[in-house]
Amino acid sequence: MSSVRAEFPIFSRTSRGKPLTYLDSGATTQKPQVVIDAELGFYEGWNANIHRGVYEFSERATMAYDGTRDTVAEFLGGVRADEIVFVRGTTEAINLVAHSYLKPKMTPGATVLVTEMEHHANIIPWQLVGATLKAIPVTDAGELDLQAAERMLGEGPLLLAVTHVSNTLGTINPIAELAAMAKRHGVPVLVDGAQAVGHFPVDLTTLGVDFYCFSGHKLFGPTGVGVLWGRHELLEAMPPFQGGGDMIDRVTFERSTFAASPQRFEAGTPNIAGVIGLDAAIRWLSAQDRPALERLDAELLAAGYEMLEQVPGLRFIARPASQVGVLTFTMDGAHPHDIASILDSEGVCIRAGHHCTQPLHARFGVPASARASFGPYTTEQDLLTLTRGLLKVRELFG
Amino acid sequence: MSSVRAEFPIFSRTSRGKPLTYLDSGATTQKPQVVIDAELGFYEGWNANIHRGVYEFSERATMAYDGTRDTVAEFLGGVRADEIVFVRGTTEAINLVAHSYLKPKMTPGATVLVTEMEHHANIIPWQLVGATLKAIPVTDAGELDLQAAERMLGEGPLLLAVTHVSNTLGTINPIAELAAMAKRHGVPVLVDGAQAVGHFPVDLTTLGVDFYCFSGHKLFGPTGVGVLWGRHELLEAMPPFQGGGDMIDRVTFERSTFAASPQRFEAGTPNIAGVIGLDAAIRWLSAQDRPALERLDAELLAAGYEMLEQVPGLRFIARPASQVGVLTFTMDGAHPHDIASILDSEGVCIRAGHHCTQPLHARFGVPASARASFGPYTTEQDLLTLTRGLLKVRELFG
Amino acid sequence: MATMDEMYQTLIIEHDRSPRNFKALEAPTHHAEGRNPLCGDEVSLDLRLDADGRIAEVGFQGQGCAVSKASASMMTTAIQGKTVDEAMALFDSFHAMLTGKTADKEILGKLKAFEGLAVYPMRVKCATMAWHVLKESLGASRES
Amino acid sequence: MATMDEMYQTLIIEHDRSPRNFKALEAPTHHAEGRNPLCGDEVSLDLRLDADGRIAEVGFQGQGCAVSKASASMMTTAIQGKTVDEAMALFDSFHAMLTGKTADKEILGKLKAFEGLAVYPMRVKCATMAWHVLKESLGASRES
Ligand SMILES: Cc1ncc(COP(=O)(O)O)c(C=O)c1O
Ligand SMILES: Cc1ncc(COP(=O)(O)O)c(C=O)c1O
Repeated sequence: MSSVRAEFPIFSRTSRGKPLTYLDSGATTQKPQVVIDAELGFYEGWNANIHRGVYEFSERATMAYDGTRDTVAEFLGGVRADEIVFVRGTTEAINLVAHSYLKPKMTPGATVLVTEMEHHANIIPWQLVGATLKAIPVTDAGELDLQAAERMLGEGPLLLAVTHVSNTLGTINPIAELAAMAKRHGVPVLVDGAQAVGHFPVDLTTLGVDFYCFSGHKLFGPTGVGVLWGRHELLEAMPPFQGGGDMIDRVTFERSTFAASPQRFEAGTPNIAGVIGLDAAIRWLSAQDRPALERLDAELLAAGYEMLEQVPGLRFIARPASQVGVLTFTMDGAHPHDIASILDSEGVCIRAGHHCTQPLHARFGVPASARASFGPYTTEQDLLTLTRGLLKVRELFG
Repeated sequence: MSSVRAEFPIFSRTSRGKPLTYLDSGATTQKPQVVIDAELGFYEGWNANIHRGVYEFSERATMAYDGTRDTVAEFLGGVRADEIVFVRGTTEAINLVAHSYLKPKMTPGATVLVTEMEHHANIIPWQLVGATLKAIPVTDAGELDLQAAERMLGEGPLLLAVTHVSNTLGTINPIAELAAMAKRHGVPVLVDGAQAVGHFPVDLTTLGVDFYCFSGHKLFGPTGVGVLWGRHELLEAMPPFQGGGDMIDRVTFERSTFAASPQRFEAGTPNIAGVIGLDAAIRWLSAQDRPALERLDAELLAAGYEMLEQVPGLRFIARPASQVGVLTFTMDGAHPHDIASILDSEGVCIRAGHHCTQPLHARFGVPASARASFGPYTTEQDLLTLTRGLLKVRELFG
Repeated sequence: MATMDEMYQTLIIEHDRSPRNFKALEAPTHHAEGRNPLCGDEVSLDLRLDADGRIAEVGFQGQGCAVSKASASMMTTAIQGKTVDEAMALFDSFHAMLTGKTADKEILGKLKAFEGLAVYPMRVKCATMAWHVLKESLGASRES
Repeated sequence: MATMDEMYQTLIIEHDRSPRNFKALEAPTHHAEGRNPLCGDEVSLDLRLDADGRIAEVGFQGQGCAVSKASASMMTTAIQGKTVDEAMALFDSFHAMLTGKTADKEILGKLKAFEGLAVYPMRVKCATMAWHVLKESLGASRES
């Protein structure tokens, strides 16, 4: 039994009357008590709006909100706190960069280089601002074709937008290597860290990228909050994304001027409680033995592959050499939704569908797949229950 | 003592060691226990991502999230549930309309008609998409000049964007009348309801407007969640705002197609816990005796005016005939920030500054003001404490 | 009321394996297609109405989960020989049953087997998709 | 350490009412302006350095809260006759004191009166604004 599991109150609950077997951390992670308590404590004890109040609660809320920039900056390896922009999540972060960074540079036919394994959040925003997409191919093993990457970086894209970890395959992409390549070609790099930050430490002072983003809810934090990190010079040169309170300097009906970054990108009342919860989540994670969590993830992954290989008719979409704890598969004769429903009746929570990666599914020739994804609270028992459930699916559909 | 006050746990706390006198509900409202418990219950009991999971918690989260559209639709007088778009707050709602509704219609020199009392959130978004702003003047009493409005509506603006209630003066604008005028001139109407929905019922089936928006955190709900309501025909015709998961139909690198509204406007994982909290907040408010709350607000306002008139050197910015519980003033010789700091030392929370209405402050010739704003938990004792604090300010600065 | 398991064990898998009327019609009078973008289910439906306005022949094709396929298969047998109004009444009852509303279960016959799905709202879309396509195919033609 | 009340009661209000060196200089060698967009405070600062690089004369103007005005007023008397480096050292200590860091309070003299503000971080900006403007005026000139 994982030692952190006891800190997550949800595991005392049942699902469909069975003990909870939660294998959908790729969609959203569970929350440790300290995160829940942080939000609760704010609302019950010192709830106030930020930035313009001088009274005690507003002051405390402001310090907590802006202080979370320090927490995040340190978590990301020690970047500048004023490079941290709070957003709703990864999706909004990428939309912000598409709108405020890429769009002013757009010319007809300009391209953004993505990869075949991107989440829709790292595809659609570029299309919405008019970019043509080129995609680095994914090999049968579920890895990026780095030779193709090198060649395609040479074709003059405005940006390389790549995921750190595939949400469907678990692949850990060689970001430092890609960033070095991109640098040789003078191509700036945005990294979608949604699936990375919860699994291993990320150091942006050495990674060599220009933008990085992630979601709080996949990092044991609340929904509705996320982070965009951008290099100071880039953020400073970007026009606002949304307009409203707190991002202004002077406002007149003729013309308005704007605050410096990161404030310029945070229009209106933000998700204050969410940011406070994110702070608690990052502090919680940072206090863990992270190498031990990584080892646990790798061990469970190896065990999971072994167990699931025993299920007749089950096929893994791919099996990358370096990956986080995600098992994604199809089963002959059983649609992923049916698999998920039958597992559900056993209290097993997995995800079925395209996982917001339609192009990757097209690449592997399947319309949908079933995905079991791990968190630090995942146990071998969870994988045994999953396997037993899959054998039952097999029995029904076999 | 207001009967609802006991439902708000924060009032058992102190501020600077004094009993809490919270008079900043215009900035954000306090949260009743049921709202806090709703978020807590979700995180502790059935936290999951929505829309793509078939397992119990995801199903429950999805039903709760989408079910909140019904709650909101009913709260707004019985509009269609699929006209409810969840956003971060009023600010994002207006940015969404600016981007997806107004921008495709923009031509050089095209104008948006606003008013001199708008919050920056209802000014900057229109400027960011290139609109020229015209502003309906505000009279010395703090009311809209309706004759000017009629004339300016005739000048062919693309949109009338007007606040329902002024966050600085409390003025309740005659929206139905303005909407009827706008209709005669063929001008669509967006209403910023941020300060209205917490004070009185709003019926969008009779108001005659096209877009309406508000923030959860000013409605006894969580931060990071708000609502855009738009007429179905308008929403259906609008292109997406942000791109990502959950707003798509088919995605390829060449071309993507999008879901119907409201999903089309909700890219990425939303603030699920926030929406669940908003549901609880609206149910809480709807269960109150709303006419009684309105009467209480009016009585306290009258009492507040009377008390504050006794403070030498205090001047109200304006005194509109029809307003919600907000007292906004300056004091000879004492800057609003100093007023707020001295009140703070007495446990009194008010706001000092321009309240995100720089143009309105320019109109009244003051750079800043002090604002005490009420909620349903406000008591006469709060106003007595405020008055006592202001007399102390007077003593110091007199 | 059957659990999800029992539903699978009994009719769903049987209809998934051997769907009835799984074919395109040679001379359909009505046709429509539907898709559930979240799970990728697709249904294509052909109908032939006779001179009396009765559904003389029906065929479906598509891909998707067992629930959607079984539901489409059972729908084709259930509506055969019915008038358009009777088919729509059947859909109304079926839909009501699955969304937990009071439904005329008498007329549902074998379709009652899906009743247990009402407590799995995420799967209800799968069970009703073929019916929505049916409605669209008939509705569209009625207007033309 | 003085509470906010006591700070107001003693020096803040006195300097707000009768600010020292509240004037523009005739022949400033340095000038800068600053503004706090959140509260509308504005400060404009003139300096005249003598041949030795000492601050021979200083004047400020502006509008804002009593804290910012009092701080500007006290700053002008504190830096008079100091070298640029001495003035900057004073700012460093002042800033350290207000942000709760260990500060060389010895050299602060009367400026120590603001110490209590450290527990009111929202007002610290008001107290440091004039100093930031001072730094900007000197920094800018040093580079030219
Ligand atoms: C009238 C008005 N409009 C818009 C807003 C912006 O709301 P939010 O900051 O929640 O986006 C506010 C709140 O400050 C407001 O009072
Ligand atoms: C790799 C990846 N990118 C982006 C996202 C989008 O994150 P969010 O929905 O929190 O905005 C996700 C989550 O689904 C993801 O897994």
